[in-house]
Amino acid sequence: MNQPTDLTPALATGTGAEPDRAAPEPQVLSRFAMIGVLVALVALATILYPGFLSPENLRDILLQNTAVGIVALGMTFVIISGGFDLSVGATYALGATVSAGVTISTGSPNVGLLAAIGAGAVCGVVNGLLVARLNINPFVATLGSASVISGIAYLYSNSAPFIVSDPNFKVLARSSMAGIPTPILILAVTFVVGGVLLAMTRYGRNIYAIGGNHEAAWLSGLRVTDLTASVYVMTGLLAAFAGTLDASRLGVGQADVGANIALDAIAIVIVGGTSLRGGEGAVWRSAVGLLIFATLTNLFYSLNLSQNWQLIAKGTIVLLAVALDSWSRNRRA
Amino acid sequence: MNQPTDLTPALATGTGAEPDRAAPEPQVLSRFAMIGVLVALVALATILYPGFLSPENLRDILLQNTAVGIVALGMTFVIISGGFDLSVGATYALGATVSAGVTISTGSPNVGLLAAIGAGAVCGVVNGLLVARLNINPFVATLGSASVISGIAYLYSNSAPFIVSDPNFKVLARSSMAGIPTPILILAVTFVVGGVLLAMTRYGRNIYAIGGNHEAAWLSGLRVTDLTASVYVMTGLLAAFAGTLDASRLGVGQADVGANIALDAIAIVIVGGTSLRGGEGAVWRSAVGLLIFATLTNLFYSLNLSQNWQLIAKGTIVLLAVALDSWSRNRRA
Amino acid sequence: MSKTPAHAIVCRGARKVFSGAVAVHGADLEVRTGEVHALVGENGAGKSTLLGLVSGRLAADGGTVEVFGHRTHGGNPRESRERGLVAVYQELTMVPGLSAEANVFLGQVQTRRGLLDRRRMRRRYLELCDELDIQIPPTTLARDLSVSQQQMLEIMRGVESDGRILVLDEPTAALAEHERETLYRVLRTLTARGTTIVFVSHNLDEVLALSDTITVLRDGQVVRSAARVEWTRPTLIEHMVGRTVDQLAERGTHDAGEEVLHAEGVSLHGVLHDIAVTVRAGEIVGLWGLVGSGRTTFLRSLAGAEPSSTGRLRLHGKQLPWPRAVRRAIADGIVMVPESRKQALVMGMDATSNYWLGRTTGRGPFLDRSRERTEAGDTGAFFAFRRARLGEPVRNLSGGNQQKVLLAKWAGHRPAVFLVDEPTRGIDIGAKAEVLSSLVELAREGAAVVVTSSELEEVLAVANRLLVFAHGRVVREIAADDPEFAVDAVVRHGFSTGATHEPAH
Amino acid sequence: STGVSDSATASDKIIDAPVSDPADLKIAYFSAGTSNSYLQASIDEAKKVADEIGADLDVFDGEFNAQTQFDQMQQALTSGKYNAFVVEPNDGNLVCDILTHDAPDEDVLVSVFNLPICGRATKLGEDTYQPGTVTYVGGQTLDVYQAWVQDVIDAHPDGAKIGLISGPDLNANTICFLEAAKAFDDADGFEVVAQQATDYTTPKAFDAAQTMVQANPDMDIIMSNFSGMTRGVVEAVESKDIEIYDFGGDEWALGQVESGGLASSVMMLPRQETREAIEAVADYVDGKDVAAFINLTKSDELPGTPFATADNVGDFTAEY
Ligand SMILES: Nc1ncnc2c1ncn2[C@@H]1O[C@H](COP(=O)(O)OP(=O)(O)OP(=O)(O)O)[C@@H](O)[C@H]1O
Ligand SMILES: Nc1ncnc2c1ncn2[C@@H]1O[C@H](COP(=O)(O)OP(=O)(O)OP(=O)(O)O)[C@@H](O)[C@H]1O
Ligand SMILES: [Mg+2]
Ligand SMILES: [Mg+2]
Repeated sequence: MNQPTDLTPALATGTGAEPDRAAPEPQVLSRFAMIGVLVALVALATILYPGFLSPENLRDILLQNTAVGIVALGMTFVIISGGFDLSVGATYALGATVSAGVTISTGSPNVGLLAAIGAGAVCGVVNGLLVARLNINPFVATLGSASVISGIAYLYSNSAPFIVSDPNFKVLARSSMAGIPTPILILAVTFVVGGVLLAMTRYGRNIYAIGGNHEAAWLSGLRVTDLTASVYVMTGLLAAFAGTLDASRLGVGQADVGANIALDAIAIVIVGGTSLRGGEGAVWRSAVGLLIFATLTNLFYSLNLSQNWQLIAKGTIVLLAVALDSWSRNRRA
Repeated sequence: MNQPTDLTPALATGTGAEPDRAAPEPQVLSRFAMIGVLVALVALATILYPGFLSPENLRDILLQNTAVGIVALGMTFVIISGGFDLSVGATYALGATVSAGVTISTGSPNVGLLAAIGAGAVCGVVNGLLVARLNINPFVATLGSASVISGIAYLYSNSAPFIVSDPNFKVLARSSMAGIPTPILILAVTFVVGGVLLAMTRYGRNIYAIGGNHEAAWLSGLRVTDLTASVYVMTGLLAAFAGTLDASRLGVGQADVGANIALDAIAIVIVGGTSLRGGEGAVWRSAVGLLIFATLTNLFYSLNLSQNWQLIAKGTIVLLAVALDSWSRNRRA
Repeated sequence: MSKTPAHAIVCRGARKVFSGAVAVHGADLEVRTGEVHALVGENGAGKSTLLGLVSGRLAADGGTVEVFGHRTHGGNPRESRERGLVAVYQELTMVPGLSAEANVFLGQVQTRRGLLDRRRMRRRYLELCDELDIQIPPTTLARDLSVSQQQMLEIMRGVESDGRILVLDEPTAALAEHERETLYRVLRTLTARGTTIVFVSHNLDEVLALSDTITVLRDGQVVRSAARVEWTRPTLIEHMVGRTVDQLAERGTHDAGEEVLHAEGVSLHGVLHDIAVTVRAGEIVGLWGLVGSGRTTFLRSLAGAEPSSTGRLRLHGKQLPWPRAVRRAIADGIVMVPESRKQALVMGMDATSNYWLGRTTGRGPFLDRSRERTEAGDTGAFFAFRRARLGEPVRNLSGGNQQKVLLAKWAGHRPAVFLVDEPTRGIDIGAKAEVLSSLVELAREGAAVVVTSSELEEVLAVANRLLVFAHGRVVREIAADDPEFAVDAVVRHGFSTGATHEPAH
Repeated sequence: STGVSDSATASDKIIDAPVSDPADLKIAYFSAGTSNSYLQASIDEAKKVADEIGADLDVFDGEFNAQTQFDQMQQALTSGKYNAFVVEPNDGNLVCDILTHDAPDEDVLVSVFNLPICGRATKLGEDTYQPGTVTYVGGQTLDVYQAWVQDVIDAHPDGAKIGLISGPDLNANTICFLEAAKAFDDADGFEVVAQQATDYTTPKAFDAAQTMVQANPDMDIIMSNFSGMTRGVVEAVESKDIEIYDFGGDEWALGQVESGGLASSVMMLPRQETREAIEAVADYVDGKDVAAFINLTKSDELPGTPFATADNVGDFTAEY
């Protein structure tokens, strides 16, 4: 049975004969369907609201979505790792509250920022322990921790807003570098760093592996517990930082913010095309999802759409977009 | 080829040596861990609030949780089938709005009830189409449809409450049969019917199969599309019915109710021990989960706990309960 | 302790209990450094469990495991990996959403300055492909690969990790002749480099051909461990099953009846090209071909599982519309046993429920459990499946027993046309004979059977006719009485490009 | 327009006082929530007043959820522990029935403040009072919103382009606010160019205001229905020449009025309204006459007007 030499060319011819098996077009279509949706939306927005593409409006759009974008970045990691984090809203609120509260009590916005990030890290560690070590379903684990974190934020702030008068507190969100507002720079940098981390490093590859097949990852010797925990810690950090940014932007930190931020972030990640099953997705997809949502919200506000029509339009557009995405994927298969 | 008889005894000896292969103890512990949690909670509640076990209080607990219980029943089916339904809150609100609105405009609570259930069925069919036919991820599909349904409820009610003065409208929720309030009877009957359907019929087995291994179910010749769609329709019906019940209890139907009902129902199902991965779980588990939540809420109200402590206590108890559950499961493996 | 201890692996009194069921009790295993060590035994004998204890996938409930003299505690694959032990498992451990290349480098990526070194990995991947004689495009997603392609990737991963001990659980079960040969070659190269190899296989020929030492397990205990020279095929079988099995199976002697299935023009864009097949009642038609030659896809098309396939179908002489749904095909009396257990069983369900899935005892909507159990047990017994295990979740069954559940489930339909894809994958020699004989028995009862197997001998043993596939075409049809109906000739046809021979237009 | 059918099914007689000494009152105090400083101030005052009259008082946290509040009322009735309800409804309609039927049946007195119940949110003056209850204490009824809008109209003889930022649809304050804002349609030179509902939080209001301003560069005025939102509006508007009208009158808002950040703020009096609502029950038990509607905008705490502007801000004291 020594014919392997025969086989190689034979198979090679076979592949050569059907190079169009994985014809690129439909794949491209499906991979980039959401970019198409985004472009279409932007076109629509420009028609309906001529000021849409003005630099000021674009700046506002990005500024308003910096926080949810940063949270969505963390959520991208969590979801690709096969998890779920419902506690980001509470951590965001805790970050906002702690940064403002500590700034008031210590007089230093930097200490406030550090305290907030520290609080976010603690939240993340707790989630990581619950999910990775105690093996609690991430949905329930983070629903439970969200409740506790939110309660702590209310307790800490005594259910009142911390209004910060120190102008330095606003520097983080209100300053610019090279003409670009700092938060937008931060958003861009975190997305680039996150994208590189996920797509181009060993750590990123391992995250895909634990999300795609937890057992396979474990069997190939990955430290699945630590890896799993790490994404929750990162997400906690990012959520608290997002809260700090928003507190700095508004000059107020209070515990009742962020109610929708978890669902919004998850929706952004998934509309971008990352699968909730884990093991698939990308940071650029979340960026596209973020821009789709940001465009929609801005359009609605600019057009003065009433709440009910906003709800209907937003739902319909999301459904159309994902239906198109799913259709183009199925066409490929 | 008549060797099976030879083989059988050879193998049978192997078994004979270990008749106790499925030793019951650890399994029982894990299967019924949540019942233990419930019993402990009830004991705690009785100590902290002596009136807890009074018939009136028990009646109140059940009445207050009838709606979320009915929604959680539908959610049990959805989750076991491997899906997810975030739109139940909106459907619940639509049911409440339509039943009250139609009762006012036609003068007949029965027509109102039918209209609400019809609306719920339509919502369910839409979700079913999105998930089963268009293959959209159920999380995004129902997040999108929730938005649309909610918008429709606002539109229909013109963003105002429908206050029903017709006393017949309240019969559904306020009457009793054999001394037991009708809603409690309804809750019991739906759970028993749902439990039988899931555990003892072919339909139920098929639901487990599509949730446990979609492809295997399809290869076995099941109508996976129809089956998947059917659970969403059922859930839509149940959610709208729950809305009707609550509208009848309160005498008002309005579009802004039900914001937390989806997450609450999912939490109830999962705390009961049904897996979010699909293919596993049971109706009785959701009943236990419901009672755990109901006990907690009732206890908090009775103790006048302030919201921040409620949040912390609720989160902690949920986490402890699921950690115990997870621990007892791992011990078995 | 010297640099290379004499023993690579030493197990003493290893014991593993699963929820009360003892899978391995008191097994002693000694693997000398540098040898090729085979583990054999019936389905459920505890081979995978024992390997799991050695590789650290499982934690022992008793006894000790040493790797190169270091006591391991189990329950953590990292531990033994750090000692140089690398395992390739029986259950496929692919990450479906990652590319073939990424799967090979799972847990062992190469980096440069903190970033993935894609160029180096690509180069290494292509080298491995060359070495193992595999053609899998590096960017194809694992989920789009066939079971055997995934198995090859898994072996590539094992080779790439360059362990001092390589543990392989049924590495060849999903492979066809040709890839097996390649694998044997690679294993020999590795041994030459001093790698210790432990493997499990149900293929006794390869066990006898490759090993230095053979250990036989039965009911969780080591029956005998001895050097290769002390074993012969019959003694191996006798130790494994406690009786002798002299022949795989006998071809049916009954006459073929009416034509049952006639399909022609079966095509699926890019995969299948105009295939025709005719099967008569009582006949067994074998399909053989190399990996990726399209056998599975052909069977799936017939069974309605490839909705975009096209073709013409005649059943019992009646022209029927081409089945575009599995349920349509089932209603017509065509059923298929899929090639992958993971694909076709609901792992969390018990065997009885799996058996009845998609079918009814016909008494209203309610389940009739006792009747279900009885009938599932009867059909299961036909495939030598023990009744006592009907109530257990399929997940807990050993690989071979899962396969039996699968066969029983589909045979239970009492189909007119029985399409069987890899029926003997991962089942022991005793059960293999049972399964093949039951296929002959099904045919004798009047079914038209189409069977594929990567093990050509098995197909040749039971088939009345053989279709040889290459590149999605049937390149040859050989009857059992044809002189070409033999391993050499068939394999030669299998290697044809599909163009030189006349396709079966 | 509210879809409210006639709600006059409740008995409209107040029940007889269940006790004769205010010190025997066992009060269930239903707060809309606990998680903002407005409500914290109310609760603090409630406990103080209860101490003063020697009554028992338990606080129920409605968690901003009308059904939660309903369930709490039901449970309070079941427990039989209380003989008076002092209620700050989350939704006046959902709790209408239980307050006008079930509570009287159990001999429980009901005093309502902040939001009218039983679909009376859009009624004027005395009509916000629901017969059968002891009293209604309010400072943010439709009349107040109408006066607020009129105040804006009066201050801008040349007209103005206006943006509105409200809480969620269906919230009684939103309904009143938008109802009152209809007056701009009839006023010469006034136009509502943008209008956005939010969830009452600062970030949402910020986003809405920023986009509004961006899309309508010629906007002159933003009216914001809650100080918590106004904080976001102020930040969003930044240095642009836009007048901001606030509703809330908390410490921060008065500070902003003083420094010119806000054009005006409508005073809300959480402490006063709570005190009046509890004292009304005590008075009723004492056999004193109780006004059906206690209008907070006429309160002695205010210098004759609820509108704090740069000119008169010194006369106001924030209650939270
Ligand atoms: N996770 C588990 N839970 C319960 N029982 C198990 C589990 N894994 C294996 N078993 C049982 O342990 C016994 C040994 O199984 P094992 O998989 O080691 O057999 P095997 O020799 O590898 O068989 P095969 O040749 O069929 O792969 C079987 O009876 C099996 O059912
Ligand atoms: N639906 C499909 N679309 C595209 N390619 C497919 C599809 N189904 C199978 N293939 C590819 O077609 C080829 C034929 O695969 P098939 O599984 O039918 O071969 P096989 O003869 O059964 O081989 P194996 O030994 O791998 O089981 C493989 O390369 C497979 O990846
Ligand atoms: Mg095995
Ligand atoms: Mg195949």
